[in-house]
Amino acid sequence: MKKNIIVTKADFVLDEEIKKLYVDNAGAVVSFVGLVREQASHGKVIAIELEYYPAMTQKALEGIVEQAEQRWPLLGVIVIHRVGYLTVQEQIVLVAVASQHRHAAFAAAEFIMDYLKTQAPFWKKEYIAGQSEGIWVEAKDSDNQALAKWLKN
Amino acid sequence: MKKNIIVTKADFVLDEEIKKLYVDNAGAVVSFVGLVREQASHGKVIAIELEYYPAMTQKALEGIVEQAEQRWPLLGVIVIHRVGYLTVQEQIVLVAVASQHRHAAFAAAEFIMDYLKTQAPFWKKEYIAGQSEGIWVEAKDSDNQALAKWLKN
Amino acid sequence: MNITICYFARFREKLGVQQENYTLPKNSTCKEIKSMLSNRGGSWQEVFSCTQGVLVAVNQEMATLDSVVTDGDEVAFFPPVTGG
Amino acid sequence: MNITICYFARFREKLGVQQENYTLPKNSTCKEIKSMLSNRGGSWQEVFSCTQGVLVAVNQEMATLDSVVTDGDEVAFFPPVTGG
Repeated sequence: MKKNIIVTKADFVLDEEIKKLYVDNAGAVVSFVGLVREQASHGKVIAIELEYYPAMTQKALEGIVEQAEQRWPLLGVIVIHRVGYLTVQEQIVLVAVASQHRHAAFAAAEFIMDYLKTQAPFWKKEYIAGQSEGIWVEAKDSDNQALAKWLKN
Repeated sequence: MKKNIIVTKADFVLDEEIKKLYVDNAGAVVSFVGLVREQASHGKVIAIELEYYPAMTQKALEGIVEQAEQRWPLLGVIVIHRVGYLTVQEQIVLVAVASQHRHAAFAAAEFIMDYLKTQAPFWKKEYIAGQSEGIWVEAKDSDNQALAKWLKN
Repeated sequence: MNITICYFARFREKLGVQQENYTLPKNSTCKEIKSMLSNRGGSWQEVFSCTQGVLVAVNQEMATLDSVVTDGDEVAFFPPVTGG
Repeated sequence: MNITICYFARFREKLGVQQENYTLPKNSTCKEIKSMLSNRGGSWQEVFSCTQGVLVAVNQEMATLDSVVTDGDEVAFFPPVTGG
């Protein structure tokens, strides 16, 4: 299986990444791109800063992708997660999955995102318009609920 | 909502399309790309030919996207479906959905694909290595089952 | 009354016709049209005598065999779709 | 025995420490380490007296408070993750 798992400050170009997954038998490529959203509950977001745990983050992402491979017949997976300072509308994360058929590709991409959101050591700080100090983002219950649905199956 | 629904012979560039969905509040962009697969049950595919019903296909796709909009809070949808003669690994279809949060984007993209596969008037003929005549692809039961899961909710 | 009938994909190829004008009694259903086409025999019978796998659209909207057709309608017959 | 303790994100900022070497009795659990850190008082107590929202990893693998630590281990404490 083609696999590419990267934690980096650099931006990515979707086409370049996705095309690595255009292998002979791939019929379906599902990709997820997470963006810096402007709107937060406490104001207008100017930028975010992403902290991570270098020694652990890569391992955690690899472990998540391995779990996805065990569940679905995948032909390729790309995970690129950016760290550092990112402004509104910048790309934060790419998860792309290739499979013969679409169901596996959709399910695996969503599975990887749900695990990443709750298991991979990244922490996000938001810089809000008019506030000098950044605010650490709180973990969301909805992310734990999203994870729980995979534990049932 | 940003909406772009096209039936065309021309290829598409994923980045150019997806970036149209990078609106202020979009936090999640899910895209599906369908590719011409080499492997078929009856031999090695060289190319496919896609026939459609011009007056109806566009309307059908618009109707499918409207149904998705009614189910989920979407910020943008792009559907590009190619027709005509396409060779192995060429892009056939793009469905891209932007939303504030990932669940709606994943669900709506899969919903649109499941409906497109069973409701939009396209027909695929496969040209197999060593065979002079093309073979019309048979509809798959699994596609009807995929549709059925949305009718329950 | 007069309608237009269109054929697509495998049906179009097998019948050798893409589109035709057709005259038929008022208030005919798609089922009745299908049955009249089947009565032409040969490849028409092969295609239209099947009870499954014949889809129909009226004026570019998916319809059922019970749908009633009115003057000037465009009726299309085609096999299950296989795009995407 | 000696271990390394790392702190991330809100914890790192609040404690003003990213990493430290720490000496402790053999067979200590993460729970015992957490409790010892809380006993430092001040911001340490604020962070580590919480019964929820303190995650722990041992040697870069997610662990639980019951996990036993051995000599040379790297133990990390951090709040729930918020990437993606």
